[in-house]
Amino acid sequence: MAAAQPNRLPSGGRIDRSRPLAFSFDGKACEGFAGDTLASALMAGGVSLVGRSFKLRRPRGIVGSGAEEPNAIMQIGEGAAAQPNLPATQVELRGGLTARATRGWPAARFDIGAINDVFGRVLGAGFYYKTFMWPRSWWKHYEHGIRKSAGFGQAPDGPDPDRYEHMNTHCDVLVAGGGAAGLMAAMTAAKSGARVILADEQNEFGGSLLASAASIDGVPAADWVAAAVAELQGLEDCVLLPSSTVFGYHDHNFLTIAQRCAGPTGSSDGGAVRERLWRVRARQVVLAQGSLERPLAFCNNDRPGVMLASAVSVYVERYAVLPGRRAVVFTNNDSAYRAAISLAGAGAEVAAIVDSRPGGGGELGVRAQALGIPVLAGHVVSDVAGRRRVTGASIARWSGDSWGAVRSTIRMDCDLVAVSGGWSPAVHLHSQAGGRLAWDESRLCFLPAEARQAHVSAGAGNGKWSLGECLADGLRAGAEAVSRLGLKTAAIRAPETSPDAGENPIEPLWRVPAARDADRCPRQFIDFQNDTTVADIRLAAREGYRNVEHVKRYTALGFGTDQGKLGNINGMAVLADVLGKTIPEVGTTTFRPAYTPVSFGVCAGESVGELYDPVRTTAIHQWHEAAGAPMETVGQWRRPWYFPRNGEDLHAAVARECLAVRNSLGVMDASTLGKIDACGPDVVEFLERIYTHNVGRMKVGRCAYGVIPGEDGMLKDDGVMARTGERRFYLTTTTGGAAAVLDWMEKWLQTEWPELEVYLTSLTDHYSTIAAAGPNSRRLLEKLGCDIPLDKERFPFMTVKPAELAGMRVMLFRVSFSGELAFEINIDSNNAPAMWRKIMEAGAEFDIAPYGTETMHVLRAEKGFIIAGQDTDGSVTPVDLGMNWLLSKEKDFLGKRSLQRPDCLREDRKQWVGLLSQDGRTVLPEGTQLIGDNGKAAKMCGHVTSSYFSACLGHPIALGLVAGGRQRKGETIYAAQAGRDPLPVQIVSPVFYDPRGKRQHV
Amino acid sequence: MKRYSGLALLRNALDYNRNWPPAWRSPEPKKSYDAIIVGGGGHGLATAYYLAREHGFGNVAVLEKGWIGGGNTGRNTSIVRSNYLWTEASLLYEKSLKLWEGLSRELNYNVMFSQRGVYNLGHSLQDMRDIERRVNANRLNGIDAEVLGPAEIQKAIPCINTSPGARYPILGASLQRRGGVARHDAVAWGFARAADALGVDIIERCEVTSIEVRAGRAVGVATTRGAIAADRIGVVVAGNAGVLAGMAGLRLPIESHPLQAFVSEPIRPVLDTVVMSGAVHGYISQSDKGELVVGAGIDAYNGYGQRGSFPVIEHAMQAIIELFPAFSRVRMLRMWGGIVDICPDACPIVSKTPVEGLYFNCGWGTGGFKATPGSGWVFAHTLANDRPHDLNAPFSLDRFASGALIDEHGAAAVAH
Amino acid sequence: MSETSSPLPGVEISVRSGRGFLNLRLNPRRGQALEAAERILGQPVPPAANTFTAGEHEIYWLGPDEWLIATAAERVLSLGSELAEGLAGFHSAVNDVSGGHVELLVSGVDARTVLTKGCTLDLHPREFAPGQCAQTGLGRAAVLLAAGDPSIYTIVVRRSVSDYLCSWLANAARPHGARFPAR
Amino acid sequence: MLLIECPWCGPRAETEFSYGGEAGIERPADPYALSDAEWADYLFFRSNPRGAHRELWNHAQGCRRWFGVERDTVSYRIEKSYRLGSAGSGRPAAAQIEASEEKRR
Repeated sequence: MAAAQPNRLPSGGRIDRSRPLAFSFDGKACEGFAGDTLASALMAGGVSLVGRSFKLRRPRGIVGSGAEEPNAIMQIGEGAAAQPNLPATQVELRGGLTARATRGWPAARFDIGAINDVFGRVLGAGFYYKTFMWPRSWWKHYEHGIRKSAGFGQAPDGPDPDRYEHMNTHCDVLVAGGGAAGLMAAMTAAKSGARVILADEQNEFGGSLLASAASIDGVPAADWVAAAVAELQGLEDCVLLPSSTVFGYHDHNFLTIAQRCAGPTGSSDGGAVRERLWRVRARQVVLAQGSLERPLAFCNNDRPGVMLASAVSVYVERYAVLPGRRAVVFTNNDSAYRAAISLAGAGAEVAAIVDSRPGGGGELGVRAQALGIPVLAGHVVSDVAGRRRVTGASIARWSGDSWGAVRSTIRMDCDLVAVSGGWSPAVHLHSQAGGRLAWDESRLCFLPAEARQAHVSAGAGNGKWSLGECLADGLRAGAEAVSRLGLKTAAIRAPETSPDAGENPIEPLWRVPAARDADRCPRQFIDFQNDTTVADIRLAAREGYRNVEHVKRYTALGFGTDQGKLGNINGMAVLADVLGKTIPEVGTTTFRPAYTPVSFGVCAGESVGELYDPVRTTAIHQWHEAAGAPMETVGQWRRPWYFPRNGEDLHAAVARECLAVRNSLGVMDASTLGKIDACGPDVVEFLERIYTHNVGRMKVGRCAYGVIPGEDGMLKDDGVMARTGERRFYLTTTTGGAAAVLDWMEKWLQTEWPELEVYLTSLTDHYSTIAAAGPNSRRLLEKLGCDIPLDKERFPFMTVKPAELAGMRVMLFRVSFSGELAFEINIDSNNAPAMWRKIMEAGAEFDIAPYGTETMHVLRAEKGFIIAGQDTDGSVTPVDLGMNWLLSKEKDFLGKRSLQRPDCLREDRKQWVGLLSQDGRTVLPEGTQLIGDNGKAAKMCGHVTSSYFSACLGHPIALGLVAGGRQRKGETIYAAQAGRDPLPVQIVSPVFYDPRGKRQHV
Repeated sequence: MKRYSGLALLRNALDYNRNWPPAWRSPEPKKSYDAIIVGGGGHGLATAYYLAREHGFGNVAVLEKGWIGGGNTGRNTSIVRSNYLWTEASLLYEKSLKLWEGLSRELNYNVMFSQRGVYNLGHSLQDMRDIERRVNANRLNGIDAEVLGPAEIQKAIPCINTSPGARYPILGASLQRRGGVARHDAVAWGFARAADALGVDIIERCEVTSIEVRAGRAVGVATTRGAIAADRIGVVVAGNAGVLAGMAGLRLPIESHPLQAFVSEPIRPVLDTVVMSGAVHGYISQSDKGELVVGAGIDAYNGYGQRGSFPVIEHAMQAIIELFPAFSRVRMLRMWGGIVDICPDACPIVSKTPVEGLYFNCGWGTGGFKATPGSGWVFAHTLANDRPHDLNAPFSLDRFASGALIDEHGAAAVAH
Repeated sequence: MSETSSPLPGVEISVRSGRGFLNLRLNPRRGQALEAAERILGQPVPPAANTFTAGEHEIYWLGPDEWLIATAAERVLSLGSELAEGLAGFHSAVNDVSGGHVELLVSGVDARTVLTKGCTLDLHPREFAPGQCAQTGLGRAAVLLAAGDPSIYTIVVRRSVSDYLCSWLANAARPHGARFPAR
Repeated sequence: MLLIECPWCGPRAETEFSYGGEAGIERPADPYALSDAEWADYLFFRSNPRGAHRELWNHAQGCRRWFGVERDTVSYRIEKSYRLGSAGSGRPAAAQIEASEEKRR
């Protein structure tokens, strides 16, 4: 064990020593314990170099212990279940886990890119804006090289094997953060009867209490946490979410939480959920996310072995790992003294606490000195030695001047420098919610100020640093949330803690002076991951990028995966110094979600793959599938495209289906058409305003074709309508337009014409529609048995009647979208499969052919009927389509006024025409552009909207929109073809077949 | 202007980068200018640059209420293409694309315009008809365009899912090879630096509070930094056009909506081009740093909040996973919103107004970033000559009354 | 939330067959239309938003002038004509929509959890108590959701998206050991 | 995700609704009396304010009713939502519907 984990302390920590876990790092076998993070296990194993910085490729070690970690960015797992870019500090160790460093080639330890560090000065902030411009065409070559070094981890190599889900929930109080303050707030709210959700990003509740030596109510802090959690678990309506990061605070108190349910690489069986997205609507929110420690900006402050002081404490106390044998602690505030005490307690040597404050620390300083730790007050660490690991620190007297040069007078050997530059409350969610931030000059941090939504901050996130204050503040926040809910706050007392150590106040130290000035000294890092240095910020300001947003964008400060959790405040403070402004004058930036990165998968939830979008199917769909019909996607619908027999391809099948309809009998499932029942005393008046034709003239039992323009005059939808009663109509719409048309009508009815009494009811799903078309369709119906006469005198074209067909009640329409004798059978969808089967049986003697959307399109094209959305595109009026005859002159209708605008009256508008390729055999591709002549620079005058080979005509036909087309019938224009000569095309009438419409009247 | 070059970088590095001059000055506003451009985004800065450069205007100011490039210029997904459907739109965007192609050298500022190609995917037969139509129109307008089938798409983009069993299978795509992405901030900074070098005053933290109109003519503006007189005033303020128009008593046919986007953590290069899908509402590219940059659909409601609703982001994630199943485990780093000003026909207004000497350039919707240089170029022409260039003549304010809309919406062309 | 594949399923999902549906539109504030309908239906037509009454039929509030009557399939024809006749004097609409709807039952201790995965309503029993119903979204489908006895929910969904919804439910219920009858 | 109060169904998530744009755009009584510019103003021009906005929403997945909402377009805060034709909508249609209700009762 000692060999595998040389830095593991013999006792202590919250790890389970009885459960050793084997894992690998960069291919090397390693070992840790249950309860470890990958970071603590690596540290226990003596791994100090875990990655390379992004630009300069400097060797880097672990800096932090949580979400702020900028360096230890890992690739976890392999193949499709790989997970890129996890900070080792946030990976719970699992047996068999494989981890790889993500920067450095061939390895993090030996990286040939480290050459960048040598040329670093050339690669200052914004260098790429200033070069790579010659020769002009070479940027792509430069970029190719730049891209080679892009990114950290690798995307998985296949579809995600894991499951994700959403959970929509509501609560009275959401508490974000389960440390001392969060637990108290949750306890207060839950005991007062509120529905509470408590979420914490760590796998255990307690936050910093898990690494604390303090006692609460007379028991160790961790025991108090366990008792509190147990009590909360016992309360009704209190949901505890560990491993759950509240990453987004959106409008209207909607928050999003990402919960890790399985290990980092997911579950082995596909059934369990890897991550869950909680979508929470909270009436009140308590933000208790704690605070983030800041590093200090001294030379070479990025060397492996330079760590946050609080992280040092966490590794020692929580994970029983010793991050170094001989440490220098460097601070400008009291909190780092705890790290020194922890280290000393764990048997490490603390060479010195270097405290920039002339007065040094408070009571903790006394305690440290009692342990024999020397305190160098009024000193700073100005530089560290060592490349792959810190080997020593140079210490200088601090005069209070950040920008002058200092000479270091002391050099100490050490392998660890624990730093603390003070604390920044995690105000991210407060800011995301629109809350204001206010700079606190005594605490040297931004504190949450006025909230814009229903939230209150508590604990360290509210600038309360000591345990006693945190507990009390949590209680206060919980009570405040409860009282805002109008509930009575349960009587809860703040727990007793050992009295807080008296602290000396923090003093500013934003840049540590060095032996040379800030531009010439060794690098002082502000943003570790992006290699942003103090000199970079100075350079940006020098070049005029003075707004904090410009500086951030020019230097990439805060754009790393840690999103500036370590560096942003330090960067702003340095900028303020450079500009001679105060930090609040420089301002802060608005935080946006996510607080920490969240997977695409968890945001997507269940709605991926087959559940990505609902598939709508008709009642007869199973029959179509069994018949082997390929499907066409039309909006959400799946419709049979064609019904191949004996290995036919699309063209053969469609030709056969078309001929069947023209010569005998075809049947098609038209159930996807929209259907609306419209009834009421004002229904005629209402429909007169919606449709263009004279609705009132329709007699009961009659059908009419109608078009619906938008108020801009452009065609919106079309369909057949039937007058089924004096005050009742049955309206049909296109498949894609069903919902939109109903919405359109309801909107006018409800918002503009509420005085009209009309009820609209969607019948789209209730009725299935089966179109039987062809000369034998009447005989089919007769054979099926119909209780009404079907002859043309008593059931003429464009009429509707209720009937009983094959023993089933139907609404029978004598309409035709093919130009043949045809009937559309509207039937309760429950009976539709049975009716379809009977039709197929009865139709066998006529060699009935089921047909799909493609044949339907060809048949209607032969007849010159439009398909809205294919032959129209939102810029086509009914006039353009040659539907003048449909436009009533006697009434107003929606869109009519727009048709009188000058552009709509132009003679050369694109008009709908038929087109014939002059060679008699080319089927023009749909979307072909038409040009006036066959010259090279010819202007476009239209395009082909529909084009097919017509089996019954024996040649191709096409429909299209051509400028002034209706007056140009007989003219030859040209179809432009890519890479080939334009093809001559003749403009003809759009009706190719049975132009006088005799066949549908038989 | 001190020229940028590799040599300059070396020379300055030797001197610890202590002698780089400011990229642009921060002058005090003068009492009067020949022309004022309201709005220091990419479009405004480009307008000022081309006014000075192409039309010899020496006395021009750009007034920016915050910091330059802080609006949509810095909040987009930086896609550049010109393959629009209608001739009017495609020619305008093509002018812009041509300017993009020489922009880094023109400005002596590397805007990192990367012509890695733009794919517009088709998922239904109707999508494919629309793609054919658009590609054919583009070709006739001299714009590079081609139609690819699923196999070619799969070959060019190995990680895309062209399985026919997908919920919205990929049936094909149009490809504009000359399209690509650029570095968004650099465009604003590059134009600012080049305009500044030609004498343009770039005045930040200077908010226009009213437009002074005398006898039907705009004569100046009041600002938070004092009154400024001007011969002509060009307004280019995405997300604020209506407010500025109101100052001059004008109304605009524009509605402002949130448009959201997000980036992932940087991952190793995996996507070498731009992929857009109007049908599933998602578009994606990978930056030179390795971030996947994803654009979402437009939020339905009017909003100036620079943020939208989370379900729109969820939908975009679902769309991206539908297209690239392997990206499910990639993590979103941050999300943000811009404000898009949408015209009824999804085309911009670059136009004179009923007020003499007052010009508006607005309503770019989702097309603004790619249009930056072209928009500035035609707007400068319009200001300088008091009449539009042929390229922007169709984009007048009058078209809404005449009905001569250029309907990129209705035409089902992908709007982004 | 039980996520183990225990032998006892946390949720059961079934399709109720033999159901018929009528859509009723009338203005409850106009004359005696509501009373006339109630006489024919033999039970109250719920005036309060998002509630339903249960008797021979279930009558769900859909909107201020719209209700869905769920009843035995064989009752639809006669009930529909009785209503149409009885309401002839009023502005009203009665439509047989039996073919347009599918009724599902979701029950079990985890039923609420499963629905919560795809429904933004607050389904806490205090907020969505027995007797309440709501039209809302479930997954990406629009549904009518009604709370029956504790941990029994009725879902009415449009027929064309019912296959999708069943797939959605089966997927959501999978971690809870759902039993799902073959459709 | 906004929380929108349907005047009939109570507060519901934004995803249940569809947006209908600015409220109170009245269709001109006589479109033919308008110039093309006036007609265009009705068709296309909206107030698009930065701040308080009266707008229409439809409870699409719920009761299918259109209703009015007063919402701030910067803070997105909703001040109120109201039934059309009830007090506060300020639309003549409100008076009409009440009157026609009375007449027919």
